[in-house]
Amino acid sequence: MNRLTQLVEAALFSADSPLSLSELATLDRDASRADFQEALEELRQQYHAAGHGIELTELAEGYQILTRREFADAIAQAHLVTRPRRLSAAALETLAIIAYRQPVGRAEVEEIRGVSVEGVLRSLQERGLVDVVGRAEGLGRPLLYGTTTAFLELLGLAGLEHLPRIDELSVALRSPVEPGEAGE
Amino acid sequence: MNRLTQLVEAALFSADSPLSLSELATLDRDASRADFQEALEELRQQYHAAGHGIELTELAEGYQILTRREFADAIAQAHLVTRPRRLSAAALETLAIIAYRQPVGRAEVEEIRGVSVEGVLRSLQERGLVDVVGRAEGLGRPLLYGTTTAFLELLGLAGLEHLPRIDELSVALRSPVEPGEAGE
Amino acid sequence: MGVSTVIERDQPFVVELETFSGPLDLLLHLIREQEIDVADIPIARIADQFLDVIESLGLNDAANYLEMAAWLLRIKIQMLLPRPFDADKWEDPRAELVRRLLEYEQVREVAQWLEGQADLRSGQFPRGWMPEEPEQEPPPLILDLGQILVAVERVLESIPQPVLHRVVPRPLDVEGATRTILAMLDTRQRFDFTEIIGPEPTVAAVLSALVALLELARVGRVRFVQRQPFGAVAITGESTDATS
Repeated sequence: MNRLTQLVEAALFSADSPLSLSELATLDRDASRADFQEALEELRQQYHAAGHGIELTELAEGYQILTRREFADAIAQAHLVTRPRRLSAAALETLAIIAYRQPVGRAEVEEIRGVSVEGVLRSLQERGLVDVVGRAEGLGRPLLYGTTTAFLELLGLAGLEHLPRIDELSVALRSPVEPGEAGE
Repeated sequence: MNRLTQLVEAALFSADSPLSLSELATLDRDASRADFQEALEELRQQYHAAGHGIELTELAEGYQILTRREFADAIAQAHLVTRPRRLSAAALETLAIIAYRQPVGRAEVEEIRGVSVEGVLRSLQERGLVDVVGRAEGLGRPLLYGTTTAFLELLGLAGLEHLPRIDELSVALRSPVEPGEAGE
Repeated sequence: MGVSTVIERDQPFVVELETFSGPLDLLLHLIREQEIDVADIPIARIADQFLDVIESLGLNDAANYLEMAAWLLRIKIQMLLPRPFDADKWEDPRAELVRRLLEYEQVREVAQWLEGQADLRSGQFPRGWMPEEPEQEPPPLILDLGQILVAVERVLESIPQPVLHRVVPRPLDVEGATRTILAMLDTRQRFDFTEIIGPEPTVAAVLSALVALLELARVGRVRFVQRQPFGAVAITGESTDATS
């Protein structure tokens, strides 16, 4: 492994959340983005080729080293780490709507789910999975919500574009971006 | 790397403290202490031979994977640890309440936010945004909090009186001091 | 068609309802349970079944369910109305319900996908031990006034009804009542209790005034004068030479 790869590995080890390419770039001003991409690739292959228990993962618009899935049970059973608690159905549905409709106001989420989402929304905010991203025009200028990078981290997604496309779902309906299309 | 070595690596990586040999032993009941020692040795050599940025270290309390010392400076100098942080939604809300209600006790903040704010309050204090400004009269003489000059500086405000008056917002902050107003 | 289970009256629906995340979820459950085509819902039957469930529901979360029940009943009635001769002009009253159910199904599908992803991800652990950050300047903080204001509004949004509807006895404003009485004493020798509390007083105002009066009488600042049994009680200042 060359020095840049070692440095990238050490940096990813020291960070408590995924590091983006531009954050990694501050490690060495003389190295180009391509150099960093090469280093990341070398690291990924090194872990893979030597058969490590950890792997390089691309998520939340950045890179992070994670343990391989197959060791999860053994590690959890030894009580070395606890798995995060699961989200409730209400939280998942609310997240689903926000993920696809963002930026979206509370009223729209409630209209789709048919229930008040005040409490759920607050707890999603507390967990850092959604946040206020702006305000709508119009009466009362309601707050608009969107998903955060913590949401991407929780799901292990590299970016929002990795959410399933609406037309891939088995129940096809109106596109979230253009509600005006509905029922045409 | 054999499976036990992978498992040891994943466990050492994900544990939040060094693991002793007997803690590692809970990972696999069928493996002997000698097996684990062998796995640790394989891991150490693997990191060394492939020239990784990390190494296996034996401390008094057990084993841990650490970044190699020679990269410490580069990582510290990179903007990884100094990347600007945003306050969480919870911290912002707590800060907002303190800004507008100061001097204010923790109990009142918690009553408004509906959750415990102990941790949030501590981190706001550590960041120098709020501080203890006095004690209330009454039972237990609870600590009262207020915002600091650092808070004003961050916002570019000359003084607290330059905070926008709440009635300029679309909703007026209900004063808790005049309970007669409620429920009318 | 498996017309079974959940819909029988003697079943503990309340327990079951805990497992539904809302009225649409419950409705979809009834529909799936009976393998009904979403596009052609036998609305009368489904509405009745839905009502049965609501009937045995605790009132906690019922508002949203009741709203749905009312809607179902309205559709049921609309379906009973005679249709116009021109069939093309007839708009199926169920259309909006179907649209919302389909939309909700889509949400559920995505929610399930998200759950699966989160499960997969939770099988991978990040590094558990984090080195202490080197001693140096704390990281710069991003904070602006806009964020504070948005947070204020979020706080305001989060405290609406619970505060307004909380049944808390209003604290008595004895000090305020005392000030009022003393101010009145400054200008007048004698006045009625009703003058202190004004027209249409609240219970808290009456009690506050009463406590204030008793306290003032105790320290000798006022006296009470009652001319006849059950007559109006007049309040006079201590300096006045009055009967008691």
